Amino acid sequence: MNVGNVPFVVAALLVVLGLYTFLFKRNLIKLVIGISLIETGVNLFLVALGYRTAGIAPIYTLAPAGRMVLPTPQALTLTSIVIGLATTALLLSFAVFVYRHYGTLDAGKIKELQG
Amino acid sequence: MNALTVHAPVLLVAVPLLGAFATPLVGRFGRSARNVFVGSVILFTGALAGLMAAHVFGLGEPLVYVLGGADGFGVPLPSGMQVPVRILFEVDAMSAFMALITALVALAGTWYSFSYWRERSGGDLYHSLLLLLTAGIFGMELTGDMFNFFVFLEVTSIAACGLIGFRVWLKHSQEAGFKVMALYTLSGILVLLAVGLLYGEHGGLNIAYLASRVGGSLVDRIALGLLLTGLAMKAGAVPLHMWAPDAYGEAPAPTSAVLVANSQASLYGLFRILFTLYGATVSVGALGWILIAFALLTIAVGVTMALVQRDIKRLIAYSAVSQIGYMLLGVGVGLAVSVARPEFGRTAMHGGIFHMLNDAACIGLLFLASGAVIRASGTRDLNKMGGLAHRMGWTTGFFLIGALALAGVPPLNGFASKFLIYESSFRLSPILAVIAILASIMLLAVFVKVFQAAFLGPASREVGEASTGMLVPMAVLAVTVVILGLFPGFFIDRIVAPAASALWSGRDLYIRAILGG
Amino acid sequence: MNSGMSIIVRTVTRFVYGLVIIFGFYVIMHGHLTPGGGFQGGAVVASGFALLLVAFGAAGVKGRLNAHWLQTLEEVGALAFLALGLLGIGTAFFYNLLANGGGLFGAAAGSGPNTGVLNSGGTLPLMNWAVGLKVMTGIGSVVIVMLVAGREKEAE
Amino acid sequence: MNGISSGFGAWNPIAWTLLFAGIFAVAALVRSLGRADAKRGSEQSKVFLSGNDEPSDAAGLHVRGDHLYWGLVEGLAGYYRRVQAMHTGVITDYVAWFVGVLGLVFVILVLVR
Repeated sequence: MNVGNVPFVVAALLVVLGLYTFLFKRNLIKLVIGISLIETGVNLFLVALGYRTAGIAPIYTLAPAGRMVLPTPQALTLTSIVIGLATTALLLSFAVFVYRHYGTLDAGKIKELQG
Repeated sequence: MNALTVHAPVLLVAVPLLGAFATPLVGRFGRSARNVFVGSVILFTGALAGLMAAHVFGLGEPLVYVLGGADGFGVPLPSGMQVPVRILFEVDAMSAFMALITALVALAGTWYSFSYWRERSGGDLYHSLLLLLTAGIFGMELTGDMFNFFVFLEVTSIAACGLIGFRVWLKHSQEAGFKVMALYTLSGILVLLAVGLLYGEHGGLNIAYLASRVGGSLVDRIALGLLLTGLAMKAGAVPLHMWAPDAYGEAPAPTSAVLVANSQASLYGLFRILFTLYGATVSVGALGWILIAFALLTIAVGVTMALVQRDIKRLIAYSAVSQIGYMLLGVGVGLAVSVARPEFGRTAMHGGIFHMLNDAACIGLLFLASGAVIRASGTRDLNKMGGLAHRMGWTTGFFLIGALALAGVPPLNGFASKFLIYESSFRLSPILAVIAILASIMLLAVFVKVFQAAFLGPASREVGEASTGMLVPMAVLAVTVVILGLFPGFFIDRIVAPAASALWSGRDLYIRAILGG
Repeated sequence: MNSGMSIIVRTVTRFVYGLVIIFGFYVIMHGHLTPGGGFQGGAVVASGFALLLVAFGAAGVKGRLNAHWLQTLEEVGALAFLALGLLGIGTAFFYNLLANGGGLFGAAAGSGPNTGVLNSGGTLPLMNWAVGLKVMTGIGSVVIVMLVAGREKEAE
Repeated sequence: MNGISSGFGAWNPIAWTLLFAGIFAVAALVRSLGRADAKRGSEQSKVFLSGNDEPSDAAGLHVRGDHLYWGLVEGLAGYYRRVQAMHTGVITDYVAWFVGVLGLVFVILVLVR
């Protein structure tokens, strides 16, 4: 296997791991961790997408000679990290309030809204 | 063409955003100052949407707005090719049509909120989030860039869940907030993954540029699958709809109306991707039938689940879900036959797209009326209501108009769009029309149940009519419903047909507006 | 239990938090030249706030960090960002009006690898400051609200 | 102008409304031809409940939401059992549906060119 593909494999692993967590864990905090894992996997995928072998960081300030990696995926990743921060914060605060109201974090017991 | 029209696409996002951030500051000067400020921001936004729509419908080709650009969209490469790297807003007739819907619903919802939000504190942040949600929805509809679409998608997700869970003292709103946010986030991440795949395959993020490069390779199709499922989830198609009753049911009533516009924006994104981004590069027959399958499930499950609900807002939420099915059915039939292009495909598109406008007006009206009902009776349980019609004549009338229109009773607007959907889907396969008509009849039964349980019966307790501030937005939507119903031909010719053409046959125009040639 | 952490942590925090905040400002300031920018710098500054909160507890920083004022500043930052975008509306939203104009941040930056000119970039450094202000106050107030709100409930 | 045509059928709400207004007028005419000697305020204007007196407990007369369509829901009990079981309220189940649909869509898109 080409060593350049390792980041993509790791990204796929992270996504699968996150989905597994999301599907089979019942604790709300663990679900949030699962979402974060998927997010990290996608971010890693984006960064790896822009990498060029032996490329340098795409900054012109005092740049050495050489090929630069693509800046766009890095910008996308940063944006996605910022969004991820907001969604994670919101999810965790919901988890806090759910815990206060229901006295549990078990997703299997937080099902008053059904049918 | 004045300066306001030229800058309308970006101002439609920037003005509500500005309003959203300034609202807490203005709120320091008191409640009425805030209401005046928010009201004028949303009125100005609505006027901008109208201006832009009038311009775009007259233009006949997409309007392109380049953020920060004085000199075209792109960076010319040594090879002479222009790569569109700038951030673009591309507004064709479909986007303008959606912007009109959003403006209508946001206007009604925001004005209704002024009277509805009676809690002493929190009103500033509530209106701030409502404006943020509006800005995000406009962004989704106007952007010409896949990544920006994702960003605006997440903006709407965060704002929407902030609103759903805003009343932290209510137990169920927190449960709904967590569930909806988790599912929204998941669908958002998968959309981002698809955007990443498309970027890796084609090296661009611009929709027009991607559309010119997409060739139906395996990566393209995997990205399509992710986008299709992710956006179908945010639109609330069965079996990915489970968040929808929680969200619409637990959010404050005016927010539920705006949330429907949010779902429709996701639906718009789905249609944009299917028709403009992919077009005929993938098997449109298979995609069309996927949409039709979603549509039939959504119509059937939505309406049958609505029948057994006890909570008035959950009931309306399930009927909102079932209406998403009609839009999917109309556009799905159009997509399935879009290569052969028989005439009924275009009719189906007209029906599906016209139904978006009708549904936004009717469901918006129903949610606003349900807010008044809940205020008056102090409960959301249909079993504990009754006799509201004695004292709430106006609310009863508006609810009746909304319910009859949504159930497709002539001569109101729901019938006009459903008529087009029935007739055209019958041409593709009679079974589709049969299911759609049966579900429509059942929907009427659902609203008979609500009407009987909540409004009829002896007046059991002293209730008052809803305040004028709540009745006026309802009246605006009710008048819209009646006018759309009485003059469907006018609206189909003027706004629905251009919007449908933009999807049905406007792919080349959309690409050419950016890439030239 | 609002008194914060041990004396070692508190003493080290007194030395370090200023440096953390200054580093954050540096990252914001050089956002148009080096990696970083408004969000990253703002997050660094906010981590300085978080450090203070963790070391001294909510009661220890009362009066120094006020969530109310932080939220006001956050909105000011967001409005400043949008105002900078509207500045270029004569041409297009986000049009860089100040770049290469010779005035504030108006120096021309060389093409290709160069040493970087701090006084270049037009509206970009200003936008970095606006975003930086928003992020540092935004994350700061989130941290404060989460900490203080949690403690209040425990005390009940 | 205000009518729409699907190329198969046509619909004109104004004509429909006029038609209904006409039917309503005819109904009103027929009604006005009815008996003029009905007495208001007498027994004749009372509610007829199979000859029984009108109960004084008016609130008890109201048919509540759940009682409507009881028969229909009972008849579809098998369907409702399955569909309501689908809406468990557990978030992980919802995600499972999502992943399942995603897989199905992938299969269709990869198999059908």
